[in-house]
Amino acid sequence: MIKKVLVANRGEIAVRIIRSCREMGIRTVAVYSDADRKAMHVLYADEAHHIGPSPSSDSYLNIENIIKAAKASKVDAIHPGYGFLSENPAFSARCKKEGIIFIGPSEYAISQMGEKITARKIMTNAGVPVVPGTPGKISSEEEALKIIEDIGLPVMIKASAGGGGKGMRLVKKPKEVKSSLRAARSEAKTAFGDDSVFIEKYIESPHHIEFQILADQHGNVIHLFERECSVQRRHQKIIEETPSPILTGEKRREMGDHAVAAARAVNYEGAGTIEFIVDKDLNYYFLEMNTRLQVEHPITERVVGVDLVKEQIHIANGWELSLRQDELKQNGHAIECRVYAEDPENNFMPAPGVVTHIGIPYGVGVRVDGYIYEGFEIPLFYDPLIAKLIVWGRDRNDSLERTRRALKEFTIAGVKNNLQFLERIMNAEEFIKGDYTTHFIEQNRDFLLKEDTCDKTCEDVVIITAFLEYLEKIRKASPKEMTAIKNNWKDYSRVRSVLKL
Amino acid sequence: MIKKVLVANRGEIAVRIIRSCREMGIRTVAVYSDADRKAMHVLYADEAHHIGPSPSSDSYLNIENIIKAAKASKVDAIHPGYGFLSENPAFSARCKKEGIIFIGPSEYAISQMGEKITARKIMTNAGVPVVPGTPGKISSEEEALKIIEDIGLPVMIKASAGGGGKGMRLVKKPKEVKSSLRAARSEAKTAFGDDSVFIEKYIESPHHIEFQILADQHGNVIHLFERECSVQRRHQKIIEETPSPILTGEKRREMGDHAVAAARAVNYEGAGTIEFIVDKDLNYYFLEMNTRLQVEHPITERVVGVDLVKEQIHIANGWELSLRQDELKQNGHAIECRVYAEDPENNFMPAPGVVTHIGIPYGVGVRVDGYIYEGFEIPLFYDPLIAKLIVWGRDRNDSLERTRRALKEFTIAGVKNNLQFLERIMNAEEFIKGDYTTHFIEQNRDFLLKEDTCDKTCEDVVIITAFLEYLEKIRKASPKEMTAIKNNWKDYSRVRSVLKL
Amino acid sequence: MSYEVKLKNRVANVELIGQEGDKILVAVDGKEYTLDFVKLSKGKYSILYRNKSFNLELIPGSNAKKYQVNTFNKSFDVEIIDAESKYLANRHKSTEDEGESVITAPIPGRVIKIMVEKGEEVEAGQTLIIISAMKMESEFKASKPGVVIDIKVSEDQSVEANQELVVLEYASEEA
Amino acid sequence: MSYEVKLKNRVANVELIGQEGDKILVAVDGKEYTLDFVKLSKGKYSILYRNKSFNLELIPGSNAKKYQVNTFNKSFDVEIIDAESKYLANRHKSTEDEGESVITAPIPGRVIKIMVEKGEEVEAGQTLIIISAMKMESEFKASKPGVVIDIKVSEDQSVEANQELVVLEYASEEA
Repeated sequence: MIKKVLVANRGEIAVRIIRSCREMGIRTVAVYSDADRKAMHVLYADEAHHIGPSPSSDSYLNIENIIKAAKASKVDAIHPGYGFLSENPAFSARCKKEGIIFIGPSEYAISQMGEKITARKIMTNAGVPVVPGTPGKISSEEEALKIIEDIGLPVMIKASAGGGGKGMRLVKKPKEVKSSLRAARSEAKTAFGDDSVFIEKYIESPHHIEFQILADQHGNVIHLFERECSVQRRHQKIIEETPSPILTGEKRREMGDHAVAAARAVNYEGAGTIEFIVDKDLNYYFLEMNTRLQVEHPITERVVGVDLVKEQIHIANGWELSLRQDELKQNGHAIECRVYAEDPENNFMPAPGVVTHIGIPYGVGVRVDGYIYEGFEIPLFYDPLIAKLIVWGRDRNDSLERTRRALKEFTIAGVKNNLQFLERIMNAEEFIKGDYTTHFIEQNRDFLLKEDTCDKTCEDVVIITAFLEYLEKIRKASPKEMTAIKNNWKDYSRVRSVLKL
Repeated sequence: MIKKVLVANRGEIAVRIIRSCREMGIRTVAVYSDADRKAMHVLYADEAHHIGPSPSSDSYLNIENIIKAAKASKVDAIHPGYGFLSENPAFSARCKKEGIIFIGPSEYAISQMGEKITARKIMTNAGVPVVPGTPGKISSEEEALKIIEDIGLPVMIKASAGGGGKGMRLVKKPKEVKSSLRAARSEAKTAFGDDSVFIEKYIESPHHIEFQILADQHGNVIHLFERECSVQRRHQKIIEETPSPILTGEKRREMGDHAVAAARAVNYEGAGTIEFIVDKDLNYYFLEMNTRLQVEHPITERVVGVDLVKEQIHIANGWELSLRQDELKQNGHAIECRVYAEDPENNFMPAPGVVTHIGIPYGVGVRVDGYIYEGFEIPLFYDPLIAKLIVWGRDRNDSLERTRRALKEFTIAGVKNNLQFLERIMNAEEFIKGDYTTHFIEQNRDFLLKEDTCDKTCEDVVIITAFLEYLEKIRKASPKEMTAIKNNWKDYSRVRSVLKL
Repeated sequence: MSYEVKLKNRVANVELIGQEGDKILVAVDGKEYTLDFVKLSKGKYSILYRNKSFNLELIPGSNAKKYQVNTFNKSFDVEIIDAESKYLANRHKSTEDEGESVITAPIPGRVIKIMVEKGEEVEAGQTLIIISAMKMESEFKASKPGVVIDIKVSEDQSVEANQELVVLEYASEEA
Repeated sequence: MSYEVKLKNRVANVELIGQEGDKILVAVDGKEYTLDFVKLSKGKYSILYRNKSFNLELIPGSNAKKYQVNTFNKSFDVEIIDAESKYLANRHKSTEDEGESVITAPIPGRVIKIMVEKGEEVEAGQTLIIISAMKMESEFKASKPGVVIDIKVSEDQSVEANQELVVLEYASEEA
């Protein structure tokens, strides 16, 4: 049985994994780069091992150093979280070789599903519908240009080894083809060390709906229903909800069965996600499988009533699934909002910096998974996700109302963030109706970025507060109490000149 | 329809009520005493009205001032929370007279249930079992002594107008009779202005189990299952859980039916709680009805999947209940821990003061309802409850594990508190087994108050940290940087003498 | 005691008329406000005005006269204006160069690719340079047609926040 | 640089041997520790010792040499001892009066009832006085048999924290 786990990750997911381990009485080991010595996962774990310089290629992606830390700390198992090494088949294989349990699928399942073209073939054989388009991994620019010409625009260029929106470009106009192709390949090279890409027909007005699955080592595979993930910016999700507002019961069953079939096709083990692209007529196509925990897994946890990390660990222990498909039910509705340190008004530019104040929302139906604290400096080397707000309600309207309340209660000062942008999404007509596509952000940009008005009174109160704070500062520095001024004559003369005004 | 609500309360419950109002788009008005100008409910509400000096008799119990604030702010309704005026029939009547909706039951229901002897008679007539003992309100010491002699020890003396453990005394030995009677009457006089008491046979090894009910204005009454509230200190609950670990399905149905019958017997409207005392053979007796929201209502919210404050407001709006008894189900298990500013090692003495740091637990299954913030001074005039930790798990063991984790994560500095005591309860064998009675704290006192060991290394690290912080302070104050010392020669000489050591 | 306070494009005259404990009488552009003004902790205030509850947070800005003020859902840059500020503001204005535009790095990062050369004519929307930061690549584009007059960094170089990357000269003065 | 540091009944000798950045070599009663010692924010520290992660919080005490140190689940009062502290500690000891006991109010509150009179003999466990605070009444009882030698408050009076209430003289010196 697993008694000690190394978490090969950082940020909110590392903290979240440690929480479930702690509940199970499992000791935890954090790993950290130079930039992360003060990060929450280091503070929260029982032990912490340094694994290298700040760039992730030298630390969180450095298999040797992580294995070294695992051996030094004598762990039974490694949990990879999401991102970093979580979908690296070599890492899964290496753990096995070293006699350490990898909490996730086998090298075989990861590599089969990680290579988009192979995955496509396996899905076709398993009877799971795939996106219309030309298969084949493309390594030369000429070949790519020819294929795009064959399929016809619009197309989506995707990094063959990719994920998480990196190395992905949508091409609509002929003149964008070359630059998009180059940008996608350059990004893929940087992120994955492989610049080959993959080209697919682009589906207009698509929904992005994924199914959570769990598979044990004894051939039991279940799905835990869907997550609607169509609200995206820069091809990255920012809001997810479950149940999907567009699925019917029948369609849900059908897609769930296909998700289970997809997992079975690679002898999957652990928690995984089958992503589907769904058009406006509810035709759906296999998009990819994420062979790890998803960022948005908590909405499933809330609505289905499970702890997915605990399930992962039980599976890695070799236990049979204790959940049965026919006993699972979606109770109520849950929404996740991803809080990023970024500037929505400046094309969602990441915004690292020091967090000076955080106000976290609490109360009925509200869960926050985060990792920042007051005084913490968000490093510039990693993903700008700083917290996830997960809200439950009796129905979709209830959880929408509650999410609005929670976002209003949520405050972060010191770094630019997207809290206000998220609040605007909750008030957007199209989102409220529930029939939005992956173009939602783009199509509602004006509404979503509109500045909130602050009425005259509110503005005056802001002005008065700054004024009174300034007066207090000057009073403290007034001549009568000059002993407090630390001998700073420059300050003094300025105060004097101010007082004379 | 209710569009604006005045919350006639303070602390965590006022904040909690405002949250649900905000979700429903209802504007909120806080009221505050002198001591509470900086309290969270004042900051969190849309408006705030001052209602008097710090003692609650002059503010939160002052009907005139509250009604004045309600009229000035033009609210449609008043939510009384729990405690204070929530069970004052005159307040309910006064609201009605003023044309303000009282979010709670009628004067009639409150007064019938508030007067223990009347309530006893009504329950007997409605076929609900009551505690064996002699009914009748007692105003003279002689009468009380005679009755105690008749019933035989042990007996419980209770304030006739009481609640919340105030004016309550258990008498086991003949020599304690007089002093207990006097103390109970004195406390009752102070708390309720009425020193008449009520005497009942004391049930050995009792469980305290209550049922949540909801009743609308159209005659629909449902129950939302039970809460096990047997962990008490000084006759006040500190831990509650649902489902009760001792109830059977059959007993649960039977008690639920009796709870509904009890509410019907007084034409009840709103949310209420029927408290039962249950002996070791699962015989149960009506104890009292709390005609208001309970402190521990969130565990029911979590397991049944409702927002009880929203339900209260719907009922006050005249809507029919949207929940049906046969559709309700207990999903998983929830535990509430009440976090008090008190000193468990000193007989749970309240401990007001300034909160210098709070670390709140987050993550899957964890809800915290509180009202303190860093820098807030907990006033000495009111209840020492500062936060409630509500934890959900798939089953009892899961929620126990999670509660332990959450309590470890929960830190409050600056004021004495019972967090460590709560953690010890979660590790007590009797609590883990689930068959504990209201004597639990008393019988496990030694275990619960045992000091946690800090091993040699941990102790050394504590010593080193204090030492290094002190060195840093001295270095900052070293002669080279004397300009920073603000001309404080006393400090300087001390530093010098220290440096010479 | 009165000052000018700048919020966005507005410059308001603020005067403290009276104060008694937490009760403050103040005028903004002649409009009088009686406030209940309480400091909660460093930089945090609770204000009651006609019973409305406002919570504000002040974060010190780049100098003693600048603040970032946060309300429930908004953030404002506020500046106290005195003689010194006015002088500096005037001086700064005269040094602005209208026909030139310097693209700077908004946050620290690394130059991935420079898409243009010195002297090259660029169209509106054309990508000039790609910077990677926090695992995200950002393309910096020309907002109007113009000419690249300087490139101040090279590929693979690390850049600091606000470091100059590319200097453009716009072809015409159209907004 | 070395000091004596007091924690509970233990007085440890602590010596700083070396420091390089966050790495600190220190000895406690001769046992050497190499620590990774990092300040997170005011009074908050993260310490790694042999890869074990410790989080500590220091709250300044009643004087510059006293701290309350909080670990994950415990709170300690720690004192740095120098010549001055030692002198004061010795002086304080000699003024203690062993046969007398003063009941003091642990927190501010109000005297509800005084159950005894001056000169009265009391038994162990007998209630002397009832104080109300935070809506809770507390009975203060005699811990051993004795005689009430003084009552320093009256009924209905408000009392401050640590204010003296009742003075007892114990009958015998039995513990």
